[in-house]
Amino acid sequence: MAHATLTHRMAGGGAPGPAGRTFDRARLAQWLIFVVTASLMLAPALPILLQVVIDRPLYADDWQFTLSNIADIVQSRRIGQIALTTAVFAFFSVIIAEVLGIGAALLIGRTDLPGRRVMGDVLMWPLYLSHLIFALGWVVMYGPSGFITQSIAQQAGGAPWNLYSIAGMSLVAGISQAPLAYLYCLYGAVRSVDSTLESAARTVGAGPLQVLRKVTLPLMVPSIITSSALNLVIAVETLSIPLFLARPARIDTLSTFLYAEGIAASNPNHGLVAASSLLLMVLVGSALVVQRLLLRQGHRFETVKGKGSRPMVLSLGRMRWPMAALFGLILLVAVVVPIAGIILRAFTSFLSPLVPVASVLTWANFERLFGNQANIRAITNTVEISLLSAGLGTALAVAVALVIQRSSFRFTGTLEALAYSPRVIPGMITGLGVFYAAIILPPMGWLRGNIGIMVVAYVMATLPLALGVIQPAIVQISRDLDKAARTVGADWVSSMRLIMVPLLKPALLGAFILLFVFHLKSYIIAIFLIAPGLEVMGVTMLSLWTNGDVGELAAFATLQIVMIAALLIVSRLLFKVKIYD
Amino acid sequence: MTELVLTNVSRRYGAALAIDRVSLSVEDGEFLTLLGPSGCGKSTTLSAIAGLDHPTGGRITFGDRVLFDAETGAFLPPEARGFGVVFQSYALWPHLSVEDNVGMSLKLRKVPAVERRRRIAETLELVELGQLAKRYPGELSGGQQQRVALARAIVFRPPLLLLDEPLSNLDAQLRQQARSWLKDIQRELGLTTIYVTHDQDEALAMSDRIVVMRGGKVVQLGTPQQIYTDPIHPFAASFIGNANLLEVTGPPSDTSGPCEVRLADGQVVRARTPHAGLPEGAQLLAIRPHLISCTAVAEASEVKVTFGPESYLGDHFEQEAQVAGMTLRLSLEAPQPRGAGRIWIRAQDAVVFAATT
Amino acid sequence: MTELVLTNVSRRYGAALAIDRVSLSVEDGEFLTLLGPSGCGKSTTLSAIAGLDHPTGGRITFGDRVLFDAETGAFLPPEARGFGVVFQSYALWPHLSVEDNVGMSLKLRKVPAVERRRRIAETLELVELGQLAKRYPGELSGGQQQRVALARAIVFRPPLLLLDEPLSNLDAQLRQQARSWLKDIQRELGLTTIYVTHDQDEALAMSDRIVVMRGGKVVQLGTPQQIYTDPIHPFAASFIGNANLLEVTGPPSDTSGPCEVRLADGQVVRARTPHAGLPEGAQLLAIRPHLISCTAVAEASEVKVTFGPESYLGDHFEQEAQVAGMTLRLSLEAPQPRGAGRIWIRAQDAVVFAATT
Amino acid sequence: QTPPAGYPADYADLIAAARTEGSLLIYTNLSNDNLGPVIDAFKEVYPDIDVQSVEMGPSEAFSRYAAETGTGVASADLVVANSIPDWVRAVEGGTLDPYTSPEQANLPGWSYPEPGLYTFSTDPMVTIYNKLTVPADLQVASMEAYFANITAHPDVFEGKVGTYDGRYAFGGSIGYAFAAHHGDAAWEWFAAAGPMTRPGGGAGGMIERTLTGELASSFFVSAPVVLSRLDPALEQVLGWTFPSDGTPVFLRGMGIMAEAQNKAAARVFLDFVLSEPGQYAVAAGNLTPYRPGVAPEAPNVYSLDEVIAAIGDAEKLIMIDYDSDMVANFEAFTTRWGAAFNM
Ligand SMILES: Nc1ncnc2c1ncn2[C@@H]1O[C@H](COP(=O)(O)OP(=O)(O)OP(=O)(O)O)[C@@H](O)[C@H]1O
Ligand SMILES: Nc1ncnc2c1ncn2[C@@H]1O[C@H](COP(=O)(O)OP(=O)(O)OP(=O)(O)O)[C@@H](O)[C@H]1O
Ligand SMILES: [Fe+3]
Ligand SMILES: [Mg+2]
Ligand SMILES: [Mg+2]
Repeated sequence: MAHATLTHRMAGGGAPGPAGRTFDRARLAQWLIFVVTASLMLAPALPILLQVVIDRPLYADDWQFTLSNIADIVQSRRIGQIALTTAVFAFFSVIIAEVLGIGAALLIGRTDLPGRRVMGDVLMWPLYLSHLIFALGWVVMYGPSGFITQSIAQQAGGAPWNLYSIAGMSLVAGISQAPLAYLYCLYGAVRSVDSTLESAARTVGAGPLQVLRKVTLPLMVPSIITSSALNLVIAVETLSIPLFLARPARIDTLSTFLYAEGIAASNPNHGLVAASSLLLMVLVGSALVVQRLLLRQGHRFETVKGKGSRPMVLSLGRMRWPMAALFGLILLVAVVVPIAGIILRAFTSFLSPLVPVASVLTWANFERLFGNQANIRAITNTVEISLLSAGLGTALAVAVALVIQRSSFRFTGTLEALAYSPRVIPGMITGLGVFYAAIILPPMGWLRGNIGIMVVAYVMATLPLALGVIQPAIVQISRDLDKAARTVGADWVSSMRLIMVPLLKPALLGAFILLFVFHLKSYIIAIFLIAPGLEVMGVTMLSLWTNGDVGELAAFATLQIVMIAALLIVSRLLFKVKIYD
Repeated sequence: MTELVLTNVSRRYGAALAIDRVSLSVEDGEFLTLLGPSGCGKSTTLSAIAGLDHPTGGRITFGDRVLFDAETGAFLPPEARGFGVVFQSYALWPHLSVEDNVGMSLKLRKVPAVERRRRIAETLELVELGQLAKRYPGELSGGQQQRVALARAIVFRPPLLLLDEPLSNLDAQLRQQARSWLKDIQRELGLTTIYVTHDQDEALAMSDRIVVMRGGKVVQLGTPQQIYTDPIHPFAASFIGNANLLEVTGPPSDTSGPCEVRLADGQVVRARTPHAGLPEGAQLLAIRPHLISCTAVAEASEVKVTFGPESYLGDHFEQEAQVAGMTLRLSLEAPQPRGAGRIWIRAQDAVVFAATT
Repeated sequence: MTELVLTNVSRRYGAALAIDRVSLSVEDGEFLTLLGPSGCGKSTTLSAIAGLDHPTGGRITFGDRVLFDAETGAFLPPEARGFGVVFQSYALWPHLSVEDNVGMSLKLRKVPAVERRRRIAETLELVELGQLAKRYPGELSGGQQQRVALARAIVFRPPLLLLDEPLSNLDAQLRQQARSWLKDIQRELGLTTIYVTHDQDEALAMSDRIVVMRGGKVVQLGTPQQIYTDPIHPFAASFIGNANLLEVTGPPSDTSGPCEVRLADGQVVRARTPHAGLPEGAQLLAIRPHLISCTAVAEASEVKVTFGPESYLGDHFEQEAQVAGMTLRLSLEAPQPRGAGRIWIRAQDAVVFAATT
Repeated sequence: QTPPAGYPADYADLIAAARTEGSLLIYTNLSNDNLGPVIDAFKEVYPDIDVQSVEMGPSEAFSRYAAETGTGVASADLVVANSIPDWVRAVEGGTLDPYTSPEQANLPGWSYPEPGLYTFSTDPMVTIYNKLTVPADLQVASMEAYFANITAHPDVFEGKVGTYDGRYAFGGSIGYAFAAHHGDAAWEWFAAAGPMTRPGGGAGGMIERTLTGELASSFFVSAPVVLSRLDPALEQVLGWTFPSDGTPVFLRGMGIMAEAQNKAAARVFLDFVLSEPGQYAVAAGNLTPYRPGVAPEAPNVYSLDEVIAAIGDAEKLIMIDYDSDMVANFEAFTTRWGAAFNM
């Protein structure tokens, strides 16, 4: 009977959609997102460009245009040397990171290596921790006065290695960036490549190792190129690793040079700083252009997923245990020992092979840490800033991603380019740019002196990171789902709000936690932005290092390690969110 | 009455035309099917009607409302058109229960909760899913999901229902059931429906009229019978009913009607042409496999062929035969011995088209 | 001669059995098809033969080589078996050109470059792709990709060719062409072939023998004719040839042969049973739609039915008919008027099975 | 609140103004360990004034002040830092508020060399040893003997001696003053022992490296840092001594900034630091008070008087003060120093 009534009603004629709207909400929202993103991305870049071509600090009233900054850079032997050092360091660290990352991705993602799950988790730790902490761990254990170096030196009569060198620096940076290469290769290739491609190679006569070499590895090329480009940017921008490991050996990279000239010097040469930032951006930008060029023949790597493809696990056979032992040893030496070293150092008044550790155990480092109001402030500030900017960052990222992927907005290409532009801008320069912008752009002035300025910088700098989590999640959601919402009467804004955002919840949570961790550990961006009362953990730790307060620094680092570990565990247990999964 | 009219609608992707000056009109209460091979532009046409895609040329009107007009730049967004759409993938919202999926359109139209609940229940009853209102899409079978998708598309009483291969995800058995069930509901509600499929049986069985498409163009528009028995284009003949197409030569013909064509080896076949104005020279001869006889038939042209390999298909055999260097498919009760043989073709079963189209 | 023998091969996933004690043997040069609905274990069986999956029980031998034996733990990896495999997704390596895809197996076997080039060219010629040797898979159409996949699988002259639904990604027209083309090559090279499909026409047309599978078990194994005309299981009857299955009751029968069954409304149908040992009570009657007649036939059982809606399908109509509360599909030249009517079923066309299987 | 005894009568107005301002911002390279006790002591007397200190590099304090005042952001009221060239530049550039403290009369004249520039503390430089790797007889006090030992015992000292890098402002100032005190002898010592040393890093780093055994000894290490770290565990390994033939003493400058927002509070704070309780608080922060008559009792805390007593002779103090010659000749010095130390 229901049929009959319905039929009757239907005959009543078709109702058009919900009442027509007087203005186009969707266009308005899209333009808003575009404008916010554009100003966020351009506001810091423009002042830097301006600073390059003027003769004194932006905040001076009487600057004039000049090209001498650029000329100085071009002519300076020292900067040439520094740029070369930076390039060499970046190159080798990327090589090390990629070799380790690719190896780990293949071993963990494709073989029956015993304990691969645990090892995969351990491998991720350098990514969760900042370079500052990781470099500290290496210094404490393997530096010239490191516990292990000295243990060997006391026996052998000389230090077995010199961590304070370009090689040492590349090694530490390489290891700390290996997880990124690993992730890209694992998820971009090893896990997503149709495994029938490998099966096919087996059936035409390739053994397991030949399959890896001839099929799996070539298909990883795009992931390798992409992660190499990212790692290159990170190597160029990293500060703490060269600061801790190269400065003592009087080696400068662009980042330590910027730090020394822009921060530590008594009368910073802003023109030079801006010009060398520009140099840095050019270096990084050209790497990304090369990446683009390399990936042009994209279809040669695209694989269509067939139905019923099950990841095939390669058996290592008799090599299983020796490989596991080797891989485990590398992780132990490269990751576990440095982290353990920090924690050990935090609980001792000093760490020396000359005296038993038990005799120097102390709580003093933590007492000093918590005895200082500024440190407490740094912790609360950091948590506050991280929460706020992770929240805002996630919100902006999802808005941008939805406009890019799910709207008919005219400038999606431009928007995407803008949103990803921070990838080519090293963090220190983002900070510098926001600092300059706050000085000369009136609307940003009110951000000065409160955490707003850091939130702005963090949101900007980590937008690509959040997009990296959210965009793939959007791709997974069929376009038909939001189209369907449009056909039942939702406009663009409603269809995004009612359908896409709820479906993206897990990705949003993942992005939030990822951003939170990154903001928690970040220090480079904040260097130029901290102000009285605005301390953040990373920068405080950096100045503890400069003052030589290694014990207190280790205590601080331990605290940060514990915070991040707790966060990751809670998010995994409570929200079932595994970042990078 | 309200009537949907497409006039020269085109959609260009870069250099490629996905649809090329498609014109058609749909009457009130009609069941119109867009039929054609993959990539011929069926979904593009449907999206243009629904407002999910922005065509690059032409004009679409519905009753007296202009939905799209390339000249004036008018474009009504999908939510303002208010047509019901069923997607091939169903596109059910996985985070909403069945009733919330169905009720979304009413919520957006601010229908009061009581009325809303009543109409959801009524519609779910109609698609025989009353029991499953609280379930989530992930907990339903393919057939049930398809019903939810239909319920969602009709609950707000759209003046036009658009279906894009709604049955293609179902397996063969379920598909046949769903086909007649869907047709029943359409009849019962008198819904004007545009249906997209590449399955000729589906199109023949369900439609009031069929639009045969190919390469973005409309090839033929007519009732199932018209199209099956009187294809006006060799593609329509071969796509619907699997006609063999043979290259032949023949004299020009000013009117439609009987004619004679010559195979490359000189054999002559009596046939008919549906076209007035058949040009001289290269022509195409279309013959359906099951209309070819291997026993003598009165009034039929006799053709010498060489029988090739046959395939067993249960209730009949399919056999190939070579004639004048071309391959002919035959549908036979019993296979013929391989080698030289003869077939008979009746003039009314052999249709001649111009070769160049 | 070499012969592939599977003995009680099983594959367990946790608690579920993907295949359950599958036994079969393949003769030299034979074309054997695994046929069954989605998820019945066809691909699992094929993977077990190829060595791409490790079964959990049973034994597989090829000639005098043991490929797999659960008891001794023997397992030969796929590269040591050397069978050619064509995957449903084709699994062409996107980073290699067509000739490199095809030549990979020869390279791995260290065939000298000259010889290799010759054999690649020869094989590409065979699959009619000589022109496209330098292209990359991403630059080929689906049909061309499928040919490359075949070329890659046969270029190293494998003793056994395994194909997992190689045609299912092609559209209808291309599929028919590919079917006969594939069969030609198989015949020409005399390749022993195991073919997986869920398309009954494909299976009937191409196979020497068919293995009908369901739920991981072999339901029937025989030539196409045997399976079509003499199904020994109602599933085989309904899956191949679309038989109507009606619930009936009947007396027990010790031998195969003629029998009589009763519909729920009391009407009696004369039929036959292929099974010795039919139990009394609930039974299933299988009748193919096109074997039901609407005109009186000598020696046939007459059944009263109610004719329902018909669909036009070009060369025939499909009509539903209600009988004893069940729906019967009929395939007719012309539709019957709706309402009460009669049909005739010949005893040899009505097959009775035990109901519970 | 009543002004301390001996202050001018209108000082009560200054205190009142300071309390109205209610806050004070200090930029300093002192860590909280050092400055904290002073702030705490100040707050006991002036609980209404909220003192914030921000720790940064010594030069950064000045550059940040310049950038911030340049852009109109609130910046430091008071700077406490040990960077001679920056103070000289600040005096020349008029960055300092030329305040005259009522405490001046109680202080040695060298401690307020320029208008507005005062001294927070006077920190001696000491020599430290790793007692486990350096035999007792080589742990000498005199720098002359020290440098001789380095060349005589390469097995103990080669590549294992630390000090500040003389090419940077802080280490250079010490080296300059030391060389000025000892004359050419100093340059001979530098030339002989320099190539065997590993200069670089801060006091904390040198202590750390000496403790681990990377270094056997370091010279001219800031005493407050060494003394503040000493605990029984450390003392098993770490030995220290004032150089007996000349102990460099670094003046840690303090000044009120010209554009201070809380000038009154800054003045009250500055006066407090210079007062007797203020100087005891300096000692409590492990720095070295210099106001005559201040004699802290805590172990490992020295006043300047006590340092003099320890080395026995005021003449043996090498005061590193605001020597304009040094600023002028700094380039030449660092070049010579770099050559001597082979850097
Ligand atoms: N976004 C796009 N960019 C470029 N070409 C497109 C795009 N979408 C569709 N096309 C092309 O337009 C043509 C028509 O596509 P459409 O989806 O309408 O085909 P269809 O008839 O629905 O096919 P199917 O049966 O496979 O769904 C195809 O050739 C297709 O490749
Ligand atoms: N990795 C696996 N884990 C659990 N179950 C599996 C796995 N692989 C297959 N199965 C199950 O085993 C059964 C047989 O799968 P199989 O892929 O062999 O089916 P198929 O006959 O090839 O189906 P299709 O026609 O869809 O390809 C299915 O029920 C499937 O769900
Ligand atoms: Fe860093
Ligand atoms: Mg489509
Ligand atoms: Mg399968």
